[in-house]
Amino acid sequence: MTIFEKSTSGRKGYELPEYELPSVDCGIPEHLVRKEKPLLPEVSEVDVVRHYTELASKNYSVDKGFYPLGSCTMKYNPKINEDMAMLFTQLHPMQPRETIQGAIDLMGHLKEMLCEITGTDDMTLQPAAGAHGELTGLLVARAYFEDKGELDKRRKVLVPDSAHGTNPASAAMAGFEVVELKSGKDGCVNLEELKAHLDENVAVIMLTNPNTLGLFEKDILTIAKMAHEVGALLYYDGANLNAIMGRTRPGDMGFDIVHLNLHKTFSTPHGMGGPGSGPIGVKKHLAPYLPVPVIRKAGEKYDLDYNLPKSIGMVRSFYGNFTVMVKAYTYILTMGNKGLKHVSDMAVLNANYLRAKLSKIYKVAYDRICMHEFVIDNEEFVKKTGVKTLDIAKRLLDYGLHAPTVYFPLIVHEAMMIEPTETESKRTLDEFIDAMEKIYNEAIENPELVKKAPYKTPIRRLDDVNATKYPVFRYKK
Amino acid sequence: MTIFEKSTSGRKGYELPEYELPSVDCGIPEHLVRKEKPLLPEVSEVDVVRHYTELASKNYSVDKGFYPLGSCTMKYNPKINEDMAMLFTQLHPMQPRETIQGAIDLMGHLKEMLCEITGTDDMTLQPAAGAHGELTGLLVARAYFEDKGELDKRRKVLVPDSAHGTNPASAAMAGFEVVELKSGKDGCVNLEELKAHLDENVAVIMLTNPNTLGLFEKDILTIAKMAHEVGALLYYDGANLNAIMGRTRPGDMGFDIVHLNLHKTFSTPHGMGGPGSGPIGVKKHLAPYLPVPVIRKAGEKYDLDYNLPKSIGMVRSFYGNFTVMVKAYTYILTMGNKGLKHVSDMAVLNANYLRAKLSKIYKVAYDRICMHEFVIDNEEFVKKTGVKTLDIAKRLLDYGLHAPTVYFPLIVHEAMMIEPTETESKRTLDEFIDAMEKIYNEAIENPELVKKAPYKTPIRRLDDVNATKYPVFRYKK
Amino acid sequence: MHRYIPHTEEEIRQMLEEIGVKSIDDLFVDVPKTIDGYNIPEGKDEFTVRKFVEGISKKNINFDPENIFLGAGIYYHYIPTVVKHMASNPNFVTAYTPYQAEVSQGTLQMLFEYQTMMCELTGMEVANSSMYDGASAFAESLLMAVRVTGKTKMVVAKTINPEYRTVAKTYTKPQGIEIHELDYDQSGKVDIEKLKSSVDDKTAAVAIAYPNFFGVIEDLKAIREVIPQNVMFIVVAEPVSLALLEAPGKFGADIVVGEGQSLGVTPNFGGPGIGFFTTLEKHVRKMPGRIIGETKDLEGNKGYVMILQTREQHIRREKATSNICSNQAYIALINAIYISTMGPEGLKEVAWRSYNNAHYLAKKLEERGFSRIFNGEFFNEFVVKVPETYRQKWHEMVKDGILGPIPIDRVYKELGPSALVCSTEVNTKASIERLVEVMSK
Amino acid sequence: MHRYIPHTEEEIRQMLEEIGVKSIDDLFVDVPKTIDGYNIPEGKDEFTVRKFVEGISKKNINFDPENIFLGAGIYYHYIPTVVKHMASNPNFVTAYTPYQAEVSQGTLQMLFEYQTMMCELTGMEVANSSMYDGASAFAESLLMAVRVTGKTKMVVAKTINPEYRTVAKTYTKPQGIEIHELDYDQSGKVDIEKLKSSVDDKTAAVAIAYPNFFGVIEDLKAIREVIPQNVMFIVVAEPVSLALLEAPGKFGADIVVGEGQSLGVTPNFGGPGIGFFTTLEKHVRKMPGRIIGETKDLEGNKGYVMILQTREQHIRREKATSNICSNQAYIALINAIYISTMGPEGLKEVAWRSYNNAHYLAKKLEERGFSRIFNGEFFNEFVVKVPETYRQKWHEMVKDGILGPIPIDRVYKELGPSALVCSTEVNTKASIERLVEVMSK
Repeated sequence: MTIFEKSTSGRKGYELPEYELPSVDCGIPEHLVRKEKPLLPEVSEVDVVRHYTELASKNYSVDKGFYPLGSCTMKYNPKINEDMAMLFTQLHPMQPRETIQGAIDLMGHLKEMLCEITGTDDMTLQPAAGAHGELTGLLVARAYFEDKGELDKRRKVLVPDSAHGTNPASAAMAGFEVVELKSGKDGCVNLEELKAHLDENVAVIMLTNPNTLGLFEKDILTIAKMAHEVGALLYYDGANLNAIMGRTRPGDMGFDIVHLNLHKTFSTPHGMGGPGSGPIGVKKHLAPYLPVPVIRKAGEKYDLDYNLPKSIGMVRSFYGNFTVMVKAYTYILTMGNKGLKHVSDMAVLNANYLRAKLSKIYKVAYDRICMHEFVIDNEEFVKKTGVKTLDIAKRLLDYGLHAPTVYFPLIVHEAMMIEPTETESKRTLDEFIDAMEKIYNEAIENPELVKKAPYKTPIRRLDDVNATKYPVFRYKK
Repeated sequence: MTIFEKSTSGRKGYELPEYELPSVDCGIPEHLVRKEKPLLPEVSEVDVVRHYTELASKNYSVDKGFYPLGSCTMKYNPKINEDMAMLFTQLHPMQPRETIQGAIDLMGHLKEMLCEITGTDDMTLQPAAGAHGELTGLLVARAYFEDKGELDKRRKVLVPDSAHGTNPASAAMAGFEVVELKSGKDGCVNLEELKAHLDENVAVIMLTNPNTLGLFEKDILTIAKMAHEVGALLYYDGANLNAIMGRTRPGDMGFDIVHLNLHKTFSTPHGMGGPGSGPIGVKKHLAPYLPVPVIRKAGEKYDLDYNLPKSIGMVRSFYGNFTVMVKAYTYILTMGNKGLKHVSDMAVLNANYLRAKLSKIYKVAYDRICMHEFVIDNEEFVKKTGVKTLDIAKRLLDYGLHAPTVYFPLIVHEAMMIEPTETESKRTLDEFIDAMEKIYNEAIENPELVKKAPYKTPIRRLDDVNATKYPVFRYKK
Repeated sequence: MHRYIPHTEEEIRQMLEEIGVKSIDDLFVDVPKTIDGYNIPEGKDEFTVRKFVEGISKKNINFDPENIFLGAGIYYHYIPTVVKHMASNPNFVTAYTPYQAEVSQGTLQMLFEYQTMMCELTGMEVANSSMYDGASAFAESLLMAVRVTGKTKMVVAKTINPEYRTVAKTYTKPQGIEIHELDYDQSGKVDIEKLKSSVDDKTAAVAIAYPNFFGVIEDLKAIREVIPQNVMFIVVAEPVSLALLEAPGKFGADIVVGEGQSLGVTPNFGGPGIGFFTTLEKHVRKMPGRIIGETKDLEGNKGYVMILQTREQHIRREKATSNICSNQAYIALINAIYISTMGPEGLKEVAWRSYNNAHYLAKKLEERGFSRIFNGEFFNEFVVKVPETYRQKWHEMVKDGILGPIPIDRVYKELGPSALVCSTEVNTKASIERLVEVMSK
Repeated sequence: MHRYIPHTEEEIRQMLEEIGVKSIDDLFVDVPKTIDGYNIPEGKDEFTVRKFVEGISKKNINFDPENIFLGAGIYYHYIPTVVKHMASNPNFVTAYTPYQAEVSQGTLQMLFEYQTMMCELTGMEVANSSMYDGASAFAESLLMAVRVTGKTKMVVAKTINPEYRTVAKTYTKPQGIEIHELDYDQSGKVDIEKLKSSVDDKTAAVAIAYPNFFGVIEDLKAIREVIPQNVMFIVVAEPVSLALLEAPGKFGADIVVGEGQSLGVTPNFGGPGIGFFTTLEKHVRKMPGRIIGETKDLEGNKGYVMILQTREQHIRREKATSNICSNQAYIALINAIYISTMGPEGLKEVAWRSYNNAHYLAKKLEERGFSRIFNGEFFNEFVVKVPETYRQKWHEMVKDGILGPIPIDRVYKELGPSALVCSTEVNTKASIERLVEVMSK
């Protein structure tokens, strides 16, 4: 039942302090004064509590269990991160400079550590999410080429067909022409294909490494060299940074621009889809184009630098999703140098353990050592059983587990993309393997059971086709 | 699965700060040093989070829904109460006096307001729960009679058969002989019965008013007079204070000793059974016997008075369950004078509404205007359908509601004691009525269905007979 | 081993064996080892981390909200206790985007209700389930206007929050969008005559703030009347004010966007807040962002799912309406809880008190010789002339525990020394009078 | 109407009609109206209440835990962040006693696990699911000893926490129980010779603290050896110390009780804490308090219920083992989460650091001329001789932000000027050395 249906006219859930000021006459022109009471809930505090308690109970969450969404990095979200963010919630972004030194210092220190982790020279923390970071990074690239007088020529951005959908979308928003690169047989960038598209009309090559198949681009140093030889920039999609920490850095591999998803690798929670934070780090030659303000070291402290005449401007108001940064900062302080390497080591170990065990049941798309994730290819399985990948996903919910990412990457037709993360124990992984095996057997013995799943969830399988065909956008009385 | 079964030797969920002190040699005699590692969980922080998240999800709670346990006053627990208690959690009870003035002032102010609400002259906040308050009150009575030289004579405590089990148990712990008073046909104290037992050997009469049938003892002023005429004291069990606020006070009715359940009337949460807080207020003549320290006004501030030579001593360490007091204090500040009356008005309205509606379906034990609760008598219903009161209770759980108190008071054989409280909306009450009606029909049409309930709970009906017959007290490997 | 990372040495050994490799390093053979550790500190236990971050936070100064008169897009309001308590439920905090609808009904229903609330406040027909902030929502509204109209000239009021306009420029430049800045008049509202002359055949949309950055309430009716029907009308609205002001939808707005921070969200040093985005059903397929719709499950029970996903980047890729993926769903939750708690009456009371407080403060300041620069009717903010030395005074007020009205003459140079004064329901009579004293000294 | 109380006027009217009365007053005809309102303030909105209570709290002084050297039964320890987060789940906070087991498995399983943990720490066979505090648990242990043995003389060590002994006297007096206080010797431990001579045919139990109030570790083995087998052996134990010390159960204890505050619970100004209570299976039917046991549901799934309820007040009434009804279940939850997080190794590390810190501090104090009064081996507390003026100094240390060792000579007059010094793992080398400086000044 919606909160609107729980509403009763005249009920209230709030009380404001006694009001002590005399009322002025309302000077708002009559035609600008609201006439109709908006249809908003009128409920007691108890109703509010029970409504949102009930809604929360209908959600799956990391705190409930395993959430192996590939490329989403659903790791455990430490509670202390939340506590630390609470220390900063009352600050107004336009307070006098001398009253916000702590916040600036925190951003400065965070930026320095993230530059170190990415192997970049400068950074903006302003973007609010990964895709926002992509847009920012491409706008920086754009400004760079404009400044060099090459923008008229450099219209193309190369994006592999295995890339996240945000990559081409961001490139389009930044005004570039998107060219899709077909992956090679080994799941990696095909150097021939790349060569065929790579010329001086290319502005940027956007890569995720490891890519969305969970495979590390072995030829990355060659790719970087090729890109730079034609004067193009190399862009790193940070969604999969969780795989490589402590061993290599995007900047070291030759990437010029790197975005990070603080809500993924650095475990600020996902909050049902956001807020995130998508800082971008850049090599020195791109630093003049970053959004303002940039945080800079000034003696022992940090300061805000607005003096970037070549800056792209701003991509959102103020400094970004600051409290999300506090959480990532807390996480980095907690894990530290060795801890971050351990994160990647164990994330990759877990993925390979799952891959090794599941490959005995399902077909793994590229069954070799993977990084932090891997992809199952159900094409044959679907043909054999009539059970779809979506059905397997729904059936997993009945086992109290979340499903992996499905139907992505697009280059594997019935893909399940599995990223366990490092915070999951062997016991949990074994439970998942066990459920996947049971579902495999169910699909063979009783496919209808799987096709109608889930059964044990707060609601049965939902019709999203008609939901889009005959859309209902809002509650109406 | 228990947390012990989730344990893996060597796993850890904690990290302490780096330790900087040199280790001393352990001087503990060898035979006093622990040899075996205790069987305690070895889990990660993630495991802890998921285990307790899972356990919590298996509980019903006020935040989830209606909890009409009679005499338990399961009202909404305001969130601000929790926040305010957090302000005081770091205080050590033995800090220098000048560093705890806030805590003392809070207790002093709370005490004064509770004295006003109960109509008593002095009060201790030390008892940790209602039953603890009962014991304290009876010990005060005992000390009073001892001081008067009457203790050898006054051995009896009169307790109605409708009283909570804690009343006779507390009287026994205080060294008194318990005499049970049979209730009259109208569910109230039978004055004849009382007269028959009331003499100068009686120390105390313990009453709950309104009593556990939800009926107000109409003859209370007479009873008080009778008690005082033989020199006995009248004790008020505060479990049901939620019915009478703003209209009368135990002290005004003639009660000498009053205990309160701050966790009921004043909505500090119940916390699965505790902590509670059971202050007792007394009339002036009993004040010298209260436990130490007593909080006293000292100018603008309050102070601790340990100088009570006739005090019974202490009934627990320090000042009682202090943070529970903070919550009750916050609640009283929030509700205030008129608000508390409104609480009782609406609590009684809700009970009568339920009574009026349910009496069309079930037999109400004393079907007249009730106070904040009432009792359903299922004796005939059980005979007719073979469905027990317990079965109805279990079936209610399937409707997402908590069951009322069952099989109490003892004087109604198949009793369901229903206390809705004032925080429940008409919508919620109607849902309960609806479920009760459905169950009535189910019991007639399909009694087996009801007898095997519940079905939708995290677990099916549990065997408590064998659990006691072959008790398993703890987890073993 | 680490408290967040469960494996014991023994388990690692078992797992490596299962994989068929000898060591963890064997899993990284493809990765060029370019570093030997980071030059960042080693990890710390939580007690040390807590102390350290608390230490940093102490280098900030928090002001008592009653002494805060700084708004300019981020506002302090009373936030009921229940908001934080309900929003902190880990089943909201640690959930992902609701890709598996059957185990995400909490998120989906909440967002559906949030969409409804935003539609009600703005008077619009559809809302998406959030954008990053008011500035980026505004920028996206311009991009949407291009998609709807096929035209690229935007007439944008100079009275729209300067940060929003800056961000809009960043977003629109690569699309070759021309932004024509529209001047204001003595009233602090847009100059209607100039508006008329600015709109031409190439104009995709006119964008107006309501109330605007100066706090002045634009006359949407008069504005809409002079805009041709085929030019889109974009309104950047302050949502709390909408409890008191007529909904922009009533005046024929095509898109209403804004910053939702004022609806129960703490200032958070500027972020996270939330951009709301509403439009008309006829434009919905051009709208950016995620939309939740109602549907049924296979037993016929009502439920909620993401709809119209073919507009979105993960399906439409470079042809998507926007690249937005992560949004601000958690802040939408806070908005929804706040609105549920306050209800229509509570929101109106908040809006009215803010209005009344600001007007009381304006009167008191005028009595002390601070003149208002604009004569247009305002909501909870207004601009006053201040002495040349005011910026210095603004810093000095910190010592009095006051976060004073912000100087705005660096952004609006034409105004000369001036400050934007804000008051909401959290200011008291005493705090208002104290501000007046301090400012008059 | 009130935000906690939902009814509108219209609903009240409808309900009264359904009941068949005209007004609310008609529902109270039986009640003698003795008052016309209370003489207490009218209710306030939550923002005003919050400010007011925060104002009161500011009249207290909170100390940085690293500068706290006051123990005496209530201890500061590092409490992992996860403890508060997990314990604040409203499905724990706002649940009642698990009367309907099928919707209370969270509570019941948690308490069953708590019981197991307490058994493991104490080395006993059964635990109840909590008492009010250490003092009342101790008092109840004496009443239980009477029920088991039928005898009424108790030999109680003077080294048991003085508050516990005071409470025990209050509880036992009405039962005609005689308490014989047992002296301590130079070592700070009970005087074994005096113990021998105190125990006689009437003796129900001997009660000893471990470690005792002076911090000294009693030799339970030696004590048990001189107590006849038919005399019960009650041990009041400090649970954190049990991670390091041999479990009392190993020495033949019949009952082990104590205060559980040190297991993850904030000091709370002395309450709520929790009394733990453990014994042997053979005594279980004489044990007070609620017990949770394992069972099965009608499909054979494992579950948990309250067991042995016929011992309890709601069934057995005046013959009950105790009147306890509300207990401290929520604090048991905190204990369980803390123990789960720390595990056996973490608890041991905490105990060891406390031990080591206290010994380092003792050494430093001795170097500065503070002599220890007792020569027995101690855990994390010890008693030192102090100057006559120490009580004054104790108050002065507040200005240095130090919560110093508490003077104990008002309770143990025979010791002369003396203080009980406590150190746990939260004290740092620097804070310990600073205390020594301040005390030596």
